[in-house]
Amino acid sequence: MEHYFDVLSVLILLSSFVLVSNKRIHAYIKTFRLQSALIALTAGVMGFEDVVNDGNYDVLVVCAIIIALKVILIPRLLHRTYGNIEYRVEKDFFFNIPILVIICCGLVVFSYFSVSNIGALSGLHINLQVVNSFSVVLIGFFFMISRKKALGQIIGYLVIENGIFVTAMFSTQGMPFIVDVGIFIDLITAVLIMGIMVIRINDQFESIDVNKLKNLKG
Amino acid sequence: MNWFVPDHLFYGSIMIYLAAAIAAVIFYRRHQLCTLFAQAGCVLAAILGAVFSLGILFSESEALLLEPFRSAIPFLSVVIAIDALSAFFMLVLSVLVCCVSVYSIGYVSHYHGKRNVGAFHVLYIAFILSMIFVFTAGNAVFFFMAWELMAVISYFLVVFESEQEGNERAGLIYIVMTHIGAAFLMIAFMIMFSYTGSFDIFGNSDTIPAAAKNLMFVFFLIGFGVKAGVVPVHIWLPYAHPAAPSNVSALMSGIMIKTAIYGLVRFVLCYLDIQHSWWGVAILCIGIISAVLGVAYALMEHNIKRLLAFHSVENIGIILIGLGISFVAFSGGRELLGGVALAASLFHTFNHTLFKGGLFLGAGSIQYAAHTKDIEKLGGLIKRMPVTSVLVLCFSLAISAIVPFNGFVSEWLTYQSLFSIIVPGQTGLNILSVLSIAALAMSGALAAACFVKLFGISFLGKARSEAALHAPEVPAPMNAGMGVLAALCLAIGLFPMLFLQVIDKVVSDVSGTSVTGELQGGFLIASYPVTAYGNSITPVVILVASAVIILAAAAVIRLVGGKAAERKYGTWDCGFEELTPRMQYSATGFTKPLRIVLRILYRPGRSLEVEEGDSAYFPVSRKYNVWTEPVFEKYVYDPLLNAVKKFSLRIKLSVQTGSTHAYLVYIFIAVLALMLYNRLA
Amino acid sequence: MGLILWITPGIAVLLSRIVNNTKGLHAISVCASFVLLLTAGFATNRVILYDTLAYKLFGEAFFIDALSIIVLDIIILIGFLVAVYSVGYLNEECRHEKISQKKIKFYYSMMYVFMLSMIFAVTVKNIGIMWVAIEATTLASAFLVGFSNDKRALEAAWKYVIICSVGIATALVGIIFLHLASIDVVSSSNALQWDLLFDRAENLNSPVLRLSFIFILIGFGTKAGLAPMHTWLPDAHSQAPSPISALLSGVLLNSAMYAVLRILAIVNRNLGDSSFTGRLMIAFGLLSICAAAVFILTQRDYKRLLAYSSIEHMGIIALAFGLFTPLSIFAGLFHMINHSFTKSMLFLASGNLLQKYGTREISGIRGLLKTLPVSGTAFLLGLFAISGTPPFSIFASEVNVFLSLFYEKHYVLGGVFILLLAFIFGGIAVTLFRIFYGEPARGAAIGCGEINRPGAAVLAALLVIILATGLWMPDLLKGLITSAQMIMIGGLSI
Amino acid sequence: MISVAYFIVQTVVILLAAPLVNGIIKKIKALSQKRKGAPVTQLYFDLFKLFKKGMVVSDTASWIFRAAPYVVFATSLAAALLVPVTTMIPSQWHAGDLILMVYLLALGRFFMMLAGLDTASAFGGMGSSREAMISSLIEPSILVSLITVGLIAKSTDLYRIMEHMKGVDAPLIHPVYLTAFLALLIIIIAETARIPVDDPSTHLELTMVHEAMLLEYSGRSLALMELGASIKQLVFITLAVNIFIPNDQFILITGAAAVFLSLVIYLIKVILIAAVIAVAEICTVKLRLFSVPNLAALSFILSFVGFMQYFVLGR
Repeated sequence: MEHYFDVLSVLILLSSFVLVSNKRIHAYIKTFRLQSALIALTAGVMGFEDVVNDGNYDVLVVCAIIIALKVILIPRLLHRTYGNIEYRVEKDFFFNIPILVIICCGLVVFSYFSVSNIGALSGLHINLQVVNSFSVVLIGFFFMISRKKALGQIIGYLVIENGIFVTAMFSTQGMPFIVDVGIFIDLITAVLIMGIMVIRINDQFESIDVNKLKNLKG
Repeated sequence: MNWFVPDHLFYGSIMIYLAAAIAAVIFYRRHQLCTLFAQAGCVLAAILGAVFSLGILFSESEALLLEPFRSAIPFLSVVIAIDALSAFFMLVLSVLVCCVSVYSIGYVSHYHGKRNVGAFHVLYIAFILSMIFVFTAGNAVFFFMAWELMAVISYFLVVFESEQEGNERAGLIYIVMTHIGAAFLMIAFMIMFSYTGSFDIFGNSDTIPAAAKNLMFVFFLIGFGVKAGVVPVHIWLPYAHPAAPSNVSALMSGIMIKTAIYGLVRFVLCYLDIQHSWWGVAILCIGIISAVLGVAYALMEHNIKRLLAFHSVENIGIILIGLGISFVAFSGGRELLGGVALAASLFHTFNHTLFKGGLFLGAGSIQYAAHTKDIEKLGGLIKRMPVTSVLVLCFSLAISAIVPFNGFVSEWLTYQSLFSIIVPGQTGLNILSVLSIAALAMSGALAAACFVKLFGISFLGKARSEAALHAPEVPAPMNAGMGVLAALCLAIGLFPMLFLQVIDKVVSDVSGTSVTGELQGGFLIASYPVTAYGNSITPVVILVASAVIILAAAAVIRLVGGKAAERKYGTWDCGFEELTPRMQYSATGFTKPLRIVLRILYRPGRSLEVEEGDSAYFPVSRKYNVWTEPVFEKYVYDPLLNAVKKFSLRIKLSVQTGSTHAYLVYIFIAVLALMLYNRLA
Repeated sequence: MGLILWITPGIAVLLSRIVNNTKGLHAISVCASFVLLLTAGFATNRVILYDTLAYKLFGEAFFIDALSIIVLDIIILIGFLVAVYSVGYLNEECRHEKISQKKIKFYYSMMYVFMLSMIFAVTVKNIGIMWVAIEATTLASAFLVGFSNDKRALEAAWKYVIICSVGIATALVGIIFLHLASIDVVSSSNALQWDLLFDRAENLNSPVLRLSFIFILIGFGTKAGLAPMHTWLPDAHSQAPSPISALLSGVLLNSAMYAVLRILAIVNRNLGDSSFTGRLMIAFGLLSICAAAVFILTQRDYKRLLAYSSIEHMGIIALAFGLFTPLSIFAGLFHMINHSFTKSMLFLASGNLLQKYGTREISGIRGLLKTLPVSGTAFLLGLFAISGTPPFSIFASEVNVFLSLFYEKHYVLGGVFILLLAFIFGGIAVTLFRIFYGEPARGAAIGCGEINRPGAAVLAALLVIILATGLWMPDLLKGLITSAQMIMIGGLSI
Repeated sequence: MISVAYFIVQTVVILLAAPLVNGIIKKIKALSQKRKGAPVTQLYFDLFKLFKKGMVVSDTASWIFRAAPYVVFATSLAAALLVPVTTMIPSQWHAGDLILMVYLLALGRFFMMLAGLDTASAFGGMGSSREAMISSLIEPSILVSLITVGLIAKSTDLYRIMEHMKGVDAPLIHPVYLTAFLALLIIIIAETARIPVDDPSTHLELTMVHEAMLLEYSGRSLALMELGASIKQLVFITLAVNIFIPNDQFILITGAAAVFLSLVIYLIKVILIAAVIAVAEICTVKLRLFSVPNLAALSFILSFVGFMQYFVLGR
């Protein structure tokens, strides 16, 4: 059962690498959907295992919520927001792609370096999974910094949330149920609010390039 | 003296002050009544305060400890402790407040109907109360609170007439500098707390190690130096004092600066008790520089109150010279000389309060009558304001330390202490002492020149402006207030021994050695000579001798020359037509020789704008302007402030750039840095 | 009885959605906050008597002890004052046709969602749920920051949401590691319960705990406005409507700092001494004060200046708690209370200023004491108070912070700290003191006299509170703060 | 009893000797210019004439203008009383010491400067302003030189200094006393408006300082002013003479005759110094006003070097 999780954690890490190397906003959303599906799968496997061992359905319910929210609802919402923003192809990021990927690798090495010596995680497999999922968080963070578009920043935020959820799943077999539910509620409201704001920004600033938002200086 | 119950008197005077403040609030609408009640209350309370402090001084009782209010906030309790030193400064304060309040009854009338008189009186009384608590605070935190309160209230008084340009900026410089000075005091108090675990000013400081004591001394010196207005940090003084209303600037210049002297004596001499002689030498050097530079800059000023403010810097310099000598003597174990020097500096503190307070009140009377502070527009006031001119003459003589007045006696004592500290062998100190003798002499002469300019240009000769020509004599209470001060100056000048008894009580309480033995003079025979180390002066005898000479000369002349035939005629005008006021010497002209002699100090600049007429030889108008550079501001403070502002602007725009990416990068770096730290630590 | 704290804001939100006329909306808001005030009073004396207040419902989620009651009381008291102030403020905005009646409805509903989330954050035992509540405060106040709907407000709102959400996400990582550290000590059913964690703090896994503290400090530090993560604070607080920025500055920062305190107590108890956490907190605190000192000197917008002074005071609180001695915690809590009152008074006064002069630029304002007598004096005295001049309460708490620093023999740190505070006073004086004097620039356009009557009353009340707590501290308050300090670390402060 | 005698002898000697000094100086200058010159007692005749003449007072003048002459005369004479003329009779008054004497003269100068300004004429103002400059530059060197001598004698009382100086044989050999003496000479020239600093005889407005302040005076007040100025000159000369060349070593007998003998020796020494001053006036021309500070600096350096000799180098 453990090597299932190793494979899944590596796949999730790879999906975040794919995300970083995307150019278009459509591609972001698709990769995000893929990553969420993988996470749902892990949750499903873990939930199934819990049901078999001690019969509580919490994790399965959480897996269902993930599927509903992150795989179906949020990507459609992002598509709709992106839909009514007029389409202008712009270079969306600061550096070119090879440099971005190299930096992400650097981040993975760094997270391994700083997290690996923690005693509790010394069990090899948990350690590996936690390092992978933690580096997804760092990559999500870096993705947010490197993207110029507002939507890119929303996707970055969502990837950070994904990374955090996966770290929780791998290290502690999931947070208490109420907390998970609360996190998801927060997540969906956050995305809703950011969506509305992106639309408003588009009306006021005629573009969703975050560099235009610079007149509050000093 | 069993009727003398100290704490009733103390609480009594505080209560009367508060009553006066409440009266000012009640009669908020009717300005006449409000002024009368408030100031009368202050006079009464001041008299009570004076009686109280004299009682404490002469009752040989241990320090009076009162604790009216203990607050639950840790270490924040109101402790009032009055020993001889606090009583002396309370006496000085009460005398000045009494005279200034009598003066204010007349002076504040020019605010009636125009400004918020009620608020003025409340602030005035709060200012006095905060100073009383500074002198009587027993616990360092309460001292600091009273200190800051005094600064804030005097800031409000300085900006009271904020519509005059320059007052606002003056208030700003004042409050910022005093606040930063107070920060140094706070650090010193905290070091005191960290070693002794208590804030009690009367506690012993043996547990504090030597290095901490040196550090505390430096912080005390900076903190109290800023408030005293010693040279490097004096720039707020010539702005703040002229901006305040005259009766308030009399209080500020008269007594607020002395809180710094009280602080130095209390914390450095009594609490830390002098460890090294370099403490005294440092104060001596600051005193010399302040004395000379203070009077040098005063010479070039033509605004009366700025001139007087610079003179406060000079007199603080003289007080610090006395204090420096006493610290050096105490650290060298020469108790007697230390006592005499301390007596000299305290005596000069009291004298300066009297004549500087009087001079500022005089400046207030001139402004009240001639509505201007600029000497160049005055002239011939002696004919319109005879009484004020006599009083201002007395104060001018007193401040230039000239014989019959009190300024001379305290400067004479400072000379004697300087004289007796010079012993063959200590080369460095000898040179410093001779330089301070030279500095004292020069500042005395320059002060005399400066006050000849002030009195001569504004009171004598012809009136240079319409306002000066029709200046009415000021109302009676104003002259009464100044009169009392002038009388005190003369009395102390002629009978110094009377007052030295009081100071001796303070010195013996502070330094443990009685100085009267050395200063010789019975209590009753007030006219007994003041002798220090065998040299003695008896001002009374000199005055009597010169009076006898004058009478004899007049009699002989009367005998030889017959009746004095006097003919009134115009001043010698070389045959031209009538002399106009513009032909007189102006204040700028009067100080021109000294400006050229000391030009490296003033770096004078001049400009001549000529408005061309139809031909080059007949210009329509010439405008000649001469100015001296405020050296300290131009080369020290302004560059510093601009550098700080440029730095802050650059940092602000580089950190708060407005781009969300930059902000996210900061957080990202913070996360990575801390993870690295955790991994390595 | 305590649950009323949760129910009343909810009802207020619902009612404000239904009622349509402005008078009704104002009435609802004031009554709701008054009810909250009463329940807070009840809760406080329950805590003083039995030092915790918990209920069995919702799996004992509801929990108040001495530490949380202090922050709760601040939230509710200032919430009440802001509600009273908003009445006058919104009427004035309506008179200027800046906002329509619908906007007032939106304003009140959002405000009470914001209040609900803050109360929720403070009255909950489970740290996970506390995180959810704090994230909810960000989302609730996002639209309040963007309320005036112009370009600058929208930009401020966007930055506020993005940076705070990212910050809070890092805090979530911290909480996950905290959960990981306590995985074998606390059963998974009641994981992340604060009191259980605190009791069994010794045998938690300390390397994981240190890692979790780092993330929590950065996460909640962003929300509390500590130095490198403070960048959203000046924009959000200056663009938000003044009553909201009073709430944001006075109260929200405290609840974020409250979360840090909770976990700081656990970590320090686990690690034995406070050197690890102390060094970090003091570093962040000092960095915030330096940043504020540098930025204040050349500010051109007075609300941004007040926001920077909030960063400075949060730095002081972080420094006080970083020291983690009984005296320093007492000082930190006392400073938190004083700062909330003084800062909210300043922001409310700046609200009146903004409405009267219509501009945020300092250069555009002259003769404030003449045009707005009450809020002018409140603003001036507030500025003196915020920079720590004696008669006011901030001075009392700052003295205690100095004491704790010097008592631990940190001379250089204490000296630099005192000089920085004096430098900040200089900065405030140089930039802001010119607005009080002289004649108003556009003479006739700005009439004299207070526009917002209830606002002026609120300002006067706050001024009295600040002055009173400066000299005299009621024993009730002292008892409360000492018991809160005893929770975090044993031993008497004095 | 002694003190009353001292008071009378001192006043009489001072009043008689003071005008004499001016006469002598003028006589020597005239002889050097190969002309007969006015008789030595010319100043006595002038004073006597002026006392009888009426006064012309400007209408802008106030009471200060009338009081100044008496104050100047009284302060000069009072200062003269403090200075030991006949070293034989010690004064028991403890009335004052050298610092009091210097500040008494300062009082006189203060009133003279005010009188200059009182008549609203440009000359008076110019005189006062220049007097202010010269006096404030010269004051430090007066005090430093006198206090250095006082320090060696361990007292600032002029009589005690006199007692001490008697013990020192040929003081002008020692560097300390020599420098102090030279500094005092320069002070005499500067304080009493002699040629290099200020020309007493001319009324040319560019040059006069002391005369400018007296310009408006006439009749008895002018007489008093002149007398006061000459007494001040005698005070400084007596200081220079009696401190640095005490005349008591030669007198062996005591009693009234001794006093008379010491007075005669004192007059001889005064004439000697007057001659020195006259020679100085003959040889030098009036300095430009703004090179007077160099002279004052020279005098201060001399007194400072003198102090350094004794107190720092320990000679």
